[in-house]
Amino acid sequence: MESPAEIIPHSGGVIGVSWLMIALPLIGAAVLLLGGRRTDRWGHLLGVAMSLASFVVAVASFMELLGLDPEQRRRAYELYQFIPGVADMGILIDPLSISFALLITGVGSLIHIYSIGYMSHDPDRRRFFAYLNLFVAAMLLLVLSDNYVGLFIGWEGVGLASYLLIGFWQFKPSAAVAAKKAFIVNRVGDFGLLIAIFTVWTTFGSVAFGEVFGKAGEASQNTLTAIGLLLLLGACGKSAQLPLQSWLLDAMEGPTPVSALIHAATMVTAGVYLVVRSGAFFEAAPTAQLVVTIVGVATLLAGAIIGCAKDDIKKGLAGSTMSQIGYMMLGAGLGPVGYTFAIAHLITHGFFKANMFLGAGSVMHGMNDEVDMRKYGGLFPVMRITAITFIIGYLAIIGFPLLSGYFTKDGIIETAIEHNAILGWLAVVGAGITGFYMSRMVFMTFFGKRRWADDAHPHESPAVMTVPLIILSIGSIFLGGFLVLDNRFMQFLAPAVGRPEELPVFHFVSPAGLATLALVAVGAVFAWFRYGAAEVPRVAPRGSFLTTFARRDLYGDALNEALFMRPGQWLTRIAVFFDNRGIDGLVNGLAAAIGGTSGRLRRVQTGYVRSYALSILFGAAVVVGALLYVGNM
Amino acid sequence: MTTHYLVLSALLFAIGAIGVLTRRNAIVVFMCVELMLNACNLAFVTFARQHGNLDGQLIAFFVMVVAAAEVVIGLAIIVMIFRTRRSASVDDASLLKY
Amino acid sequence: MNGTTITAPTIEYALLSPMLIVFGAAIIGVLVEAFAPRYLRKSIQMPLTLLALLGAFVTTVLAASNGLPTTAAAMGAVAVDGPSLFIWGIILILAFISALLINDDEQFVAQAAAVPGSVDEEEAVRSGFAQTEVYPLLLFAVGGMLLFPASNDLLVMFVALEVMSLPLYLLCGLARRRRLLSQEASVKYFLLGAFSSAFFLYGMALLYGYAGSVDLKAISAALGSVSGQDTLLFVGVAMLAVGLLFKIGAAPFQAWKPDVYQGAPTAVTALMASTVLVAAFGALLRVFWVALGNLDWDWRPLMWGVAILTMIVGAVLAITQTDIKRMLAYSSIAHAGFLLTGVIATGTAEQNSSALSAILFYLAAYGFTTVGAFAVVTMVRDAGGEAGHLSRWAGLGKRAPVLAGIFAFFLLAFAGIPLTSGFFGKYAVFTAAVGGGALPLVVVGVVSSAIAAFFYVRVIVLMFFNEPAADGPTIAAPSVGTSAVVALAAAATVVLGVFPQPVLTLADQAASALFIR
Amino acid sequence: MPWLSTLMAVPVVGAVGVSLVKSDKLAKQLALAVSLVVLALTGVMAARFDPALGASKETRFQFAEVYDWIPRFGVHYGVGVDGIALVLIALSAILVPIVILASWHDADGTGAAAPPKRSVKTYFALLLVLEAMMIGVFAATDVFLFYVFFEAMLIPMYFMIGSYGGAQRSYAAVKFLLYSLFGGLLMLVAVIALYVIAEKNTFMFPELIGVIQDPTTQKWLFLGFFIAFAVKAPLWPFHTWLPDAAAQAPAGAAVLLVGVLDKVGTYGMLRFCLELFPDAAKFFTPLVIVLSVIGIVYGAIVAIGQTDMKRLIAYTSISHFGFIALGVFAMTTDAGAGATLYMVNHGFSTGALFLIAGFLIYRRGSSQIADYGGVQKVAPLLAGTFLIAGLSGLSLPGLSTFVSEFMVLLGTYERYVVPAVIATTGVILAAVYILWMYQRTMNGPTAEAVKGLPDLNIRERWVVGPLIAVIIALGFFPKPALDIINPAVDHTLSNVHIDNVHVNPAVAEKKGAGQ
Repeated sequence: MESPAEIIPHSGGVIGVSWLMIALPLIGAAVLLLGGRRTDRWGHLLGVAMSLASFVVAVASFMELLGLDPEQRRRAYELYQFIPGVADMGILIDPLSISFALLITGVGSLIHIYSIGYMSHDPDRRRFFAYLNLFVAAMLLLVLSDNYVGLFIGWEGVGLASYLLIGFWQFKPSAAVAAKKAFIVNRVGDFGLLIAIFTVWTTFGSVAFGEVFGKAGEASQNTLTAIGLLLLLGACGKSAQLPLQSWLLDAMEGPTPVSALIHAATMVTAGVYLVVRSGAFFEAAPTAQLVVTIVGVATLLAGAIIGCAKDDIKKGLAGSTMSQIGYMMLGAGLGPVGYTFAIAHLITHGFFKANMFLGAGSVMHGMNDEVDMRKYGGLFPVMRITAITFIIGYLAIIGFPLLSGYFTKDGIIETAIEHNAILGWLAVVGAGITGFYMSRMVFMTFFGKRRWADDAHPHESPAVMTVPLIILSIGSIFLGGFLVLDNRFMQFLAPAVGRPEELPVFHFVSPAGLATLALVAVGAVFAWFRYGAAEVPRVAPRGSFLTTFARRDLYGDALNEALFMRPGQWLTRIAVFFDNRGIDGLVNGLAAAIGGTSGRLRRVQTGYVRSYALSILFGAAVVVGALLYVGNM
Repeated sequence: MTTHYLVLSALLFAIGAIGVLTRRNAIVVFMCVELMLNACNLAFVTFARQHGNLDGQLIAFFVMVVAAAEVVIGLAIIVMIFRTRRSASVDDASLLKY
Repeated sequence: MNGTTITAPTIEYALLSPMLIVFGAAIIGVLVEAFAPRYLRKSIQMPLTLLALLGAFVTTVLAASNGLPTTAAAMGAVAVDGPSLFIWGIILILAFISALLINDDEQFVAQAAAVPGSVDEEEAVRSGFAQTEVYPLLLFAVGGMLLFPASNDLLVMFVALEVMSLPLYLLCGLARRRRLLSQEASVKYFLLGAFSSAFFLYGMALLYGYAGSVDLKAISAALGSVSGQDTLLFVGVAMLAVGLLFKIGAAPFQAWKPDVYQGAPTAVTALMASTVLVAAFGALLRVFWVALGNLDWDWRPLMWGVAILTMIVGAVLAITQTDIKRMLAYSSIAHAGFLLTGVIATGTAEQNSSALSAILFYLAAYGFTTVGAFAVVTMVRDAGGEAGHLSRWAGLGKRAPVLAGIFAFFLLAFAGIPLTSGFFGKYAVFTAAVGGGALPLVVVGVVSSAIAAFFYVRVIVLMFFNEPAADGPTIAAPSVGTSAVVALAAAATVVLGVFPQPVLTLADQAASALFIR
Repeated sequence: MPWLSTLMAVPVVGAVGVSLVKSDKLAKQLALAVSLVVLALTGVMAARFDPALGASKETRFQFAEVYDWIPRFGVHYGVGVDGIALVLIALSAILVPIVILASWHDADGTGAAAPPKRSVKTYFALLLVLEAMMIGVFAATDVFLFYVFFEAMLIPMYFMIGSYGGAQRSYAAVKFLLYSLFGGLLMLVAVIALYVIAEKNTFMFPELIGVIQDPTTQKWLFLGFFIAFAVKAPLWPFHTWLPDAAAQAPAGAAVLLVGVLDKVGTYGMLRFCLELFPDAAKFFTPLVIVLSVIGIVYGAIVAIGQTDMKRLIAYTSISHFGFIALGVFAMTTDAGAGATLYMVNHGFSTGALFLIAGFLIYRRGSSQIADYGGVQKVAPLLAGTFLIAGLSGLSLPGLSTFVSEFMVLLGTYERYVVPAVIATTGVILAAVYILWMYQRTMNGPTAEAVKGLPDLNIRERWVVGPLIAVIIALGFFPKPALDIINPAVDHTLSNVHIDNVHVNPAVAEKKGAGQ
């Protein structure tokens, strides 16, 4: 294969000021947070403006990049010295990072706009927009940074933003807990990422992409595998891959736009970015690559299964997000071709999943924040735009022919199969399940009987919310085809991720593709009979073992509790006890001992002069004895 | 042979010491101390004899004078405490302790 | 002195003048008691005493200023050398300060002979009697203290010991309040003192038997020549040591200290705690370094044991004390232990001199702080006289911030916190000890000073961090004398803690030539 | 101009002035003014400081002043600063005015807990005296002078805890004093032995470097110094005095205690333990690293289990001191510089935590976490700042503490892989203890007792603002600080004679796992 292009120092032009992408939303966040209530009236507008502005910069940089000859398309420049001798703050604009930048700022801006409507009744809307801006800035730093340290800062920055936004309604204990959980689980991943960075540093003496990837081949196999696995651990944390998936479903406590932007479109895909960005290491460490694919497949199945059992529409979508990122991971473990499809799928997924989340949000908006699909049903007539856009997204995700998902997901599956048959076919199965649970969602929500609560008066959402839906759904329709057909996206990404010898040709008719379609169809039909045609009880039936298994998120939380939480609590109690009784007890005990000795000793001072005389005589005897002994030695 | 004198003085000294430890009456205790001093005198004189110089005898005289002075002070103190306590027992004076 | 030919003795009056002045004044004092009318006595005795001490000090300085003599004065009986002069200086200053403390009728009994609570007691109090014999007694004691460390043969030392002690025995019994305790202290001190001096005397006798002389120089010479009578020597040394260690209150001979310090009138306690310790250490050093210098390999292990025991006993026992004076007594035991580590630090000549100067500095520093501390104690009173019990001191920091602050400062000095005199004292001695190869001893020293710190700190906690008791003690409006004492002591503690160099230099000069032989 | 002497003299004079003025209010204002003057002077001095000079032996300590103090003991009044000392002095100079402003009412006897009214003047006078001593201890270039400050510093802090602290104050104060005193006395033995054995008749630090050659001697002396510093820092298992002291001390005092005083311990390790006894330092490195790593994890775990806010913060500090010690003894430039920077950053972040917690406690009158809940609703600003402080406590990137922690771990990893990895788990635990505390106090439904709690007032904003500004500024631009620190650390390590203090990239050949 042909390796990625050199990273070229850059100055001037729009790219030269591309750091504005990060700076603008950051300023927005700062103004809104420091400004306080004073900025309540126009705060949300500022937030949107900043996000749009940074989108504009992104587009401009993208144009400038396209203007360059493909081999020249990796431009980096230093902002300032961060930690002298270790890491500098630098920006890397290359096809990979710019496509992310576009996704983040583009979809991000849409979601900003949507939120104006969605959060209109919330007293803290300004704070919400501040956090959104903060997130955008951090996410851009993550993808635009030209070294691992900068990336890590963005990495944790988005973690913070996610923490703040999940816990945005912090007065709800559930939200507060979910936020904390998300941050802590992410920290486990960050631990891996940190160690990975240390290893990179000690191995290559640098953390800058430009320097380390070139030397990747020289490092020892074990080192590279270690780096790969540690990076993967980090990716699992951020992207809710097994075994660090548990936080994502709880994260749905956050306002829906957050779920759409952070926990569907962008942040959770950072893991994929990390793996693809570090491709150089993974390609040199097949073991690590294999693990990546396995994790991907496992997660895509797990997410799909979970998705089947959820009655909470957002959790259902969350499950599907997990599963879709599983697909991306799988792709990211398959070398350049896989990268392309992974990123392509990531982008299309960004669109249709955001689309569906916002749609769900719109539904909740109309159903005064009801999330239980068993209380929905027959909503199609009352909120047509929402329904239609949602259905478009649905078709896209299940891979309905010629829609976005069809191209990108299929690409991943194809590549997977020729790479590793078992994993590939498992992915196909996953697609089938996807067909089932997504259909189930659609049927339960928009069709069938109306099972609404009595006080529910569903209505279509305002334009400020529906327009973004429409735009996103358009993306969900065409983007996939545009990217995948005649390898546009692969050509574009090649300078960043490398190019395979022979480019894949997209077969509209392939065994895998047909199989996928078939399975999806089966799933959809099955779903129709169970949830479309049949009666859906308003309270969930007990369901089989499998159902409970899925409802309980495959016992992920139970496992964590049993393995980490409870032992942790015990350990803590023991440690505290040991500290108070053990160490401190020892110290105080010593003091007490001396005190006691003193108390007993002073009794010797009886007050009788004759006993004193005795002590003198005794002392004299000892002294005499001692001197004689020493003297005659 | 001077050894016997020395042994005697040692015995006297020991008797005095034992007396100090055993007797309760302040006067007697004090007398025992005096006994010890005189034991010392005996030793001095003996050694003076042994070394054939006068220092020992001389010292003995000094000691006597000092002892006399001590008697004066001692009796004064004992009388003082006797007047307050109506008792010369050293064991009664045991308020200061621990 | 060899007895064969009798030569007319020569007396260096100039050198001895300090002692002569003190003793002279004491005798005059006695005469005053005999002939001056009662109402006049105090107004005569007071100035007389102070003047005498002052004069003695001046003459000491003069003696020191015109060069250190190289031979012992008074036919080799009295060694007026550097250390002696330095010690004299300290003793005289401290005695002067303590004398200022005595300037306060509240402390001393109106008429020692009168039975407490009896008619003639009241009579005596009403007619404003005052036991002005205190002053001559003090002067005699001081005279003894001057002679004790300077005496160059054991006989003189014995006489000095008695001259120093006898008046103190009496002074202890003269407290106006808590007479029973005071008298008990007196009798205990007397009996034990006499007992121990008997040991001293017997040891002296045995040494005489060994060396054929009580002259320190002769004894040290004999150590080389005489042989075969080691038992005599060692037993003698041991008993001599007992007498001296008793005076400095080293364990296991410390039993008297707490009782006596607690019972005695505080002014007298201050005098004893400061000056007697100084004098006794002077004597101890002279005996062990001059007479027994060549024997150090034999007595050093003994001293190790005594030092360790003394430090630990002093520190540990002080923790649980409830009476302030008693606590200070134990603290002075602990300090005696610290000083002993210096006594052990012998070696080369300059090692010795550095150790000696360290001890001298320590004595000076400790003396001032002690007098100051006891002076403060005299000022904290309640209905029954001085409020001895620690619990009564609670919240003093709120009632009398300045006084409590100064006392806390003294306590920190005892604890050896930097920027106080106590720290440099300890530092000097420990440095000497380490130089003398006694590192383990120093480790024990610091451990016990850590323990000791606890009870000093405890008092500070009481004074500052506890709320004052409802019927807490009152602070006596201090007489000019008392406040002067406190001020002086505090000043000394600060100066020696921040700029010790001048005094150190002085001590070095005093110690440079070591003891003359 | 004698910069350092001035820096010490100003607060002392100020303290006298404060104790003399009539009204309490005036005393406070005067104290604040004085501390600001010191801050200004420090700023000017820092501006005139030239890091480049740090390389050479002669010019290592700048603004040096040396006068004989006690020739008899070879003791000098010797002061001067290199990069390490400078940043720590700057830390003290910045913190003190903030603390004064924060403790405005600590001695008034106001506040929900209704503590008894105490002498306000004394409190602020003590603060200023303490400042002078803090500057002195970092500036001292004479080992003895350092020791003197090291011990003398205890006294003002002792009184601040003992007479202005909480319910258990006297126990805490005594424990604090005795613990430190004990360590200090062991150090005293070592100091004496150093002087006697070195036979240089001087205590000037530069002249004592490399004098002690005999390895056994080095080891003993090292231990004497190290234990004192380990108690001070505090390092596991000498730490139990800190939670009591910090929890009982008034917030301001706690900040200076944990923020500056304890740094003397780690500073001493870096300056004296390493340079005076290099071989011993190398010999004991494994031990120290084990202790540090234990401390990091242990402190974090125990912190998780705390029910009292101030105790919790104290335990987090124990964990952080583990990081600092680890960085010091990893003996690589990155780790050493990281550790030094950590001392500074930790001062700010923990300072912020303590002060804001203090504001909270002042309002509610309890430091029990259980007594709070949902504060975010009633006092968003307080909660927000508390969160930022907390996040800097868990060293979130973008906040100053991240840089230092990252450098420490990175530098340690360069030489000791396994310890570094274990230490890195600290970042997870940190998230747990900080966020859990935040959730229990600030999130959830608003507790009854908390309703109507006022948000930060102007004075308190002026306290928190600068701290957070510094935290964020140093989080994104640590370079200025590091440029000052790096040469100094390099010089230090050069005196320890370590071969590879810089990372030596090991491409193509596997990195050994741990030593």
